Amino acid sequence: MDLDYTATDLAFRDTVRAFLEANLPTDLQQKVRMHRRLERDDYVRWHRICARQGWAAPAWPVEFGGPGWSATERHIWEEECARAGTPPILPFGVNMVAPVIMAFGNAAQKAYYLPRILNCDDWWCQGYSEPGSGSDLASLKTTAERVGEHYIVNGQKTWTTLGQHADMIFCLVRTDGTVRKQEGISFLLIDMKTPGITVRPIIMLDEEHEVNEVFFDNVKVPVENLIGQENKGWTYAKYLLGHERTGIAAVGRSKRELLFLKKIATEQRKAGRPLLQDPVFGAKVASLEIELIALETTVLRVITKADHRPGPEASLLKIRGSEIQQQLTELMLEALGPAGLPFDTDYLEGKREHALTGDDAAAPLAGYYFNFRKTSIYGGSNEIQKNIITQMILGL
Amino acid sequence: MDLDYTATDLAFRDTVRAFLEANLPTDLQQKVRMHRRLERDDYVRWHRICARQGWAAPAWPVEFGGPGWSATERHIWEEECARAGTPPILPFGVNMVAPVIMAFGNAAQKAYYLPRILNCDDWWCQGYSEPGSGSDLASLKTTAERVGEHYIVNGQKTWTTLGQHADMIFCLVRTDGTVRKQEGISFLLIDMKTPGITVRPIIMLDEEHEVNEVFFDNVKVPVENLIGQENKGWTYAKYLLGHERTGIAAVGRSKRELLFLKKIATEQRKAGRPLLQDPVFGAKVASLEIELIALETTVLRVITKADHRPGPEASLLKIRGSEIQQQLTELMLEALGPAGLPFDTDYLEGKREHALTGDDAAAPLAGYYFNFRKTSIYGGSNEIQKNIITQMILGL
Amino acid sequence: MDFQLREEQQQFADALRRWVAKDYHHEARRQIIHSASGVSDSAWQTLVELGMTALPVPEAQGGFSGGAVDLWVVMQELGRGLVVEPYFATVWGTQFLQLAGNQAALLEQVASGELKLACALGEQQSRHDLYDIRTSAVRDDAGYCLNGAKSVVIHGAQAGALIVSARDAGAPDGICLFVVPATAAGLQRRDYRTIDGQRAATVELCDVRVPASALLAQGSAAADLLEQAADYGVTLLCAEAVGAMDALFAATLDYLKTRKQFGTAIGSFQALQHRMADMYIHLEQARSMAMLAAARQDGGDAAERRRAVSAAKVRIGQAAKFIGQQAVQLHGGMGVTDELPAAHLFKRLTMIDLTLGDVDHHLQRFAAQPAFAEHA
Amino acid sequence: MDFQLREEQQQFADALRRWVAKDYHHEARRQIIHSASGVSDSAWQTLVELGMTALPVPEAQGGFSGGAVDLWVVMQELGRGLVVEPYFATVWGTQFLQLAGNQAALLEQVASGELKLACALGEQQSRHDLYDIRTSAVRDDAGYCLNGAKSVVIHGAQAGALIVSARDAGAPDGICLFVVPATAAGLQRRDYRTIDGQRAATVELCDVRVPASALLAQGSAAADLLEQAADYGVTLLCAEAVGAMDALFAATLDYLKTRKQFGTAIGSFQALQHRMADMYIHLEQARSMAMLAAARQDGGDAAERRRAVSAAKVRIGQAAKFIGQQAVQLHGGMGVTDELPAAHLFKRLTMIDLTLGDVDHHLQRFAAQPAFAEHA
Repeated sequence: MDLDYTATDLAFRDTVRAFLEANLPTDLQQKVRMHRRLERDDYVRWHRICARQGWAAPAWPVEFGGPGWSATERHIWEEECARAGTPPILPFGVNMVAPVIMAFGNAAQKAYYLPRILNCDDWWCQGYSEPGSGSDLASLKTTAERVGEHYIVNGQKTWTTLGQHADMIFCLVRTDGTVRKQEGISFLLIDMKTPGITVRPIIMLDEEHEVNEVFFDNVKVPVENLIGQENKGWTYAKYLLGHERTGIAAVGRSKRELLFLKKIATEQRKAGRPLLQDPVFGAKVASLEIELIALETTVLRVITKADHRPGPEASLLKIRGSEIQQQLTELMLEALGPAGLPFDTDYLEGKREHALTGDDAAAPLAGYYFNFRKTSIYGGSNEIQKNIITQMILGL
Repeated sequence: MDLDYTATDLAFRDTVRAFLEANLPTDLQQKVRMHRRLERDDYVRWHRICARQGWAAPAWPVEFGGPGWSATERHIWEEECARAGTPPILPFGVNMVAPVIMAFGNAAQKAYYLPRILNCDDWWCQGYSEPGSGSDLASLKTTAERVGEHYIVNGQKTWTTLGQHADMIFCLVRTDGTVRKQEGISFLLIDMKTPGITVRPIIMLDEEHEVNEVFFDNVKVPVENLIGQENKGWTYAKYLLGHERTGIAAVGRSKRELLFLKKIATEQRKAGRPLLQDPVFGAKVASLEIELIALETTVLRVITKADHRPGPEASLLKIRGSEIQQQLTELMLEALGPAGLPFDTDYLEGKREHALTGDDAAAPLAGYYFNFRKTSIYGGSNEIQKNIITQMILGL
Repeated sequence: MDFQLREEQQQFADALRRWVAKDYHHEARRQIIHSASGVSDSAWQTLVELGMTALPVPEAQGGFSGGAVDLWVVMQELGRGLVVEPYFATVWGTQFLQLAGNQAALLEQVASGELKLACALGEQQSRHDLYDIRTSAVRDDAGYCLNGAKSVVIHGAQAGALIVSARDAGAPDGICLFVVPATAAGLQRRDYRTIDGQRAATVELCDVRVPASALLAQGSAAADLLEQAADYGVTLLCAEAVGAMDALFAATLDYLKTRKQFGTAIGSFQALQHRMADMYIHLEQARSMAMLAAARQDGGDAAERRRAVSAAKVRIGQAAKFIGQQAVQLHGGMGVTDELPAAHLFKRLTMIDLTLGDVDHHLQRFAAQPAFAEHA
Repeated sequence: MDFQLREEQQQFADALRRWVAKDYHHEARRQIIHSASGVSDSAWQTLVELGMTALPVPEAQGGFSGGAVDLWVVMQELGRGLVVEPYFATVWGTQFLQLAGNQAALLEQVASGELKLACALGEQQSRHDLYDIRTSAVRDDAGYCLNGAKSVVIHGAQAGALIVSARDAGAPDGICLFVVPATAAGLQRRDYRTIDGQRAATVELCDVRVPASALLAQGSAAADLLEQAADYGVTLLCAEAVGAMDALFAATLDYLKTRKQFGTAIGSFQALQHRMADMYIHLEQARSMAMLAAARQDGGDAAERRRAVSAAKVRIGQAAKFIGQQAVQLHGGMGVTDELPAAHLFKRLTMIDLTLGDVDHHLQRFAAQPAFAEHA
């Protein structure tokens, strides 16, 4: 048992740090660190900076343009990006549709889509969930009927993250309604500019426009946009779920946010001293920090296993990772006290340089708390994750 | 809304207090307050003191020897007994078998048993649970076969509290194995001296002999010991469950134990001052005290309802009441720190006047903590109580 | 002992509930909170007509002399309906005026609905400590001169007069309380939305001159008044929170019964059922504690009042967090959108915890009361 | 980075596990804890033969120079098997001797199994504060004279020599650490059972005279030594706790799969399944933290060690409480009897939290480290 990074790992970390220091634009970094809202261009700019370096898709095989990093190196990269405060590289292209295309797409699909994903030429979004299918994804109802060289798609997707910016959507659609629900599903790529597609915003409880409903009204999709075989889409979707998901723990970001929480709690005062030194508040922060250290160690245990295959441990990481993120936002808001009430959307959206109350750090935090309630719901709710642990690990 | 006791209530409380002050033997009070183990005689002594006053069965109708108190007066009585630190009046006779005899027994049974219960001439115990039937009580297997003027009882009961002292046991037995499980059960009174009965101790995790297994091997029980009709026993058992159970919240005892916890936490020191003044420990005690105040208020809401009928709210009182009791023991042990480790059974059983370590107050507390894990298990586990809330209150 | 409402209390409650259902439903409320003023004059007029502004005012000033329990009933309904009008701020301010005495003229205006009040107590640095005051009051021949800034003054910009706390520059240990007209020269307000759909303001006082008659109390009397009025304010918030929790609980229960997943109502899953049972227990315990706090307002025992009020704020804060977070979780994706009342109830409940002392603040205050140290 | 055990570490573990299964099962253990001595000479002999007493001792003194991770492996198995022999006390005492230096003779006796040690640090008033010492040491020509009383000395009566902390009467701020033979005149021990089946003793020192060579350290060196050795002891306890939690988790899972109620295995009830999933998460998080603490023992960075050790004790204490309480609850009535290993594992886990600093103590220590105050 040796729980230190090797010298090679440390050298790699230095390289990454140097890259980030030289290349992460200060305005983006400030937006991320200060919890302001990111725009389309912010994401694209950072993605392309990474792409120029060959680092936009750390998990991709070298043949498709990946950097050929080990699991530990990928972990270090994620950690360092989070530590610096980079915008995220959105997963929909790089980590979600791309692995499916690599594994099940044909040569033409690989040649066309993968380089475009790598360079963020297309903005992808995900068309899985539907209004009636939350945790029960396979019950989806959007249909694709084959008519000549096209599928005619009808139905509705929902919770489509940042779909308002998207060029492409990958969808699970029902191509056979006569068989068991998992067996009639296909995996389809759809150009968002196709006639018949309507995107309608869903406003979140912090009034951010982050997700959408996407309606399909007789949308014509060329058959060459089918991935793999018709009616095998559920297999492809499940393949993705078995993919590397240790990043879901979001340890790096939580470490940065912990330091931010401490900053807030150092500035706020209670009984004449920094709130962080209040025994009760301090104990809560300390307990959370310890949980985070434990989670980081658990992540490292998972990724350094010699025979590492992503497995149901990801459910543990998802549950605790999301809870830690939520508790961080909760303690930030608690630290603020009444200063958490003002809601300054103009500042958050960049229409005003400073918050109306003069407290830029405080302004986004209530919204951040409310918004982050989603983390225990999306990506398979924490209840679903417990079902997975129950079945796959405990054998109950 | 008026949340104060009336003048009449207060006068009643004074009467009760005066009675307790004059009649509660100091040695019993000390045993109770100091968490030492009670013996058979301790229970009987106190029961008879109350019986002499006519107060041994507060909930009984006047015709059977009850004092004719209102729900509020009964509550005050329980409160004051708990506050003073009386031994409990065991429920098995007074509150469990007696109401069933009153409601479903024949004249002879009432005339014979009820006065004996009131005066504690018989020590009763309960024969419901069996090794295979925990929360699923109706699945019981002990049989009673009618042969002439007797039932021949065979089988095993378990978790029989203080059965080692008992003169009588009331049992649910299976008299018809061919029908739905709830429909073949009868309610039988059995003399513990009948040949064929064996009582075997179950030692609890604090090494106290508190419960027993009771084995029945061809035990002959006269048919006049059947309560009500054959095969209607489940109805009688359920009748009891619908009976007054607000006492289950144990608010009075918990209030006394809270004061004891504060005593311990005042004596123990941390960083040079009483542990109770430590902000973190103090916050835990304060939070628990608040929960207890809220529970007390909830109990009063339930018992003062004009149309008060005991209902599924009892499940709330059971859950929070048991949790509060457990948390009190948990904080007592936490307050002690390492002083919680020594285990001095001789002192607990009264074989030694003082604890080996010199700390009489500390000696029983680890055992008390361990023992009280039972409160969320017995009397319908807290999980079963949540099922009841789910079904009866929430309609899910 | 009696936990039932009197008949006329039940009548207020019913009238308010009918009004909310008809005129203050989710869509109507959305329009109000996104309007320029953030409040509704017609809603206020209705509250006046229903007698709600007269309720807390003594009969001598044209009111109904309603006690804390009466106001508790009203606030519970406003909480249930998520009403964002400046009612809490006004009633709370009324309590300051009543406790101070000699404020008949203003009280009459409150009763008639002409005057709204707000309490400008907190400052940038004070967090939950209402005694952490830097605003200064300097006495001169004409009265007092006030300087300082008050932050997150609930409905500060909607009020016609403000209760202002200040530190007496001549006696730095001494607190003064003033009632200051919103139109006073040198008083500036910056109005903004709060995330729960209410309004608050930053109030700046720059050489604001008030006559000696504006002084409500000073020294230890002011400190006592401030504490007692704050306790009253907490009680109102607790009642509002119970109403909001009631509504959120009911909405979630309804969702569990109707939302289907895996071919069955999600309310049939035991893990969710038990969560809902836990929410029920929180709700009932919070309700008990809120009732007790209200009942302890009108009696004379300050020690009992302090304990009950802080206990209530703690217990309600705990319940509101659990019920709020779990209600959102059980609603799934819909719970995190702006579309359902559930999310708005959750937001309001969260902000109530941050107002007038959070769980930790009141836990500490509870533990600091002399009764807490009593032991066997 | 590598979390795997080395092959020989796995071999220790396997050997211990086989021994426990064969000779230290539930019934055998019951007899030992209810015996007059409360320990088993033959069990100790087996530990000696397996090399366990030699493991922590440097090679120069006939040992195997085992590091914290090696001992972690051993303690985990002893925790799984609920072994009540004075092994922890001896290994912990060994660490004091090693850190002090110049204790070759005693270390040799430890390695060979002849000498058992115990650490007499806590006192009646000290609770978790190891620096709260009233036992006094007075220097004289022959050495030192010790007076005082030590309480809850784990396996104090089974030890041949005791590590004793005292306050230097000549320099009241200064701590001294001594190694004192159990046979020293004036040293009296009162042996008793602890509720988790171990033994502990009250140790009274009445004019106990020791030579100057018995002094292990004094002043700030003694304070540092005490802290470092205590951290080592905590790490051992954490390993033991992880072993015990592993066993308790497995027993509970097994019970859920076999116990039937309402015609089905109780493990099919979702509320219980999710509880078990929560226990699994606690267990894995605790395991991670315990590993990290062990790994931070042998390195040189004291600040990192302090943080990791206190974090581990906190996380393990939290996990042990949750897993222990829930395991008992899920076992139903059987869980509260003396008959199943589950109850004994729960008791041991509870007592580990009370030993060498509980959750709150270590949470506070963690928060007092300079790194905690660093922020963005």
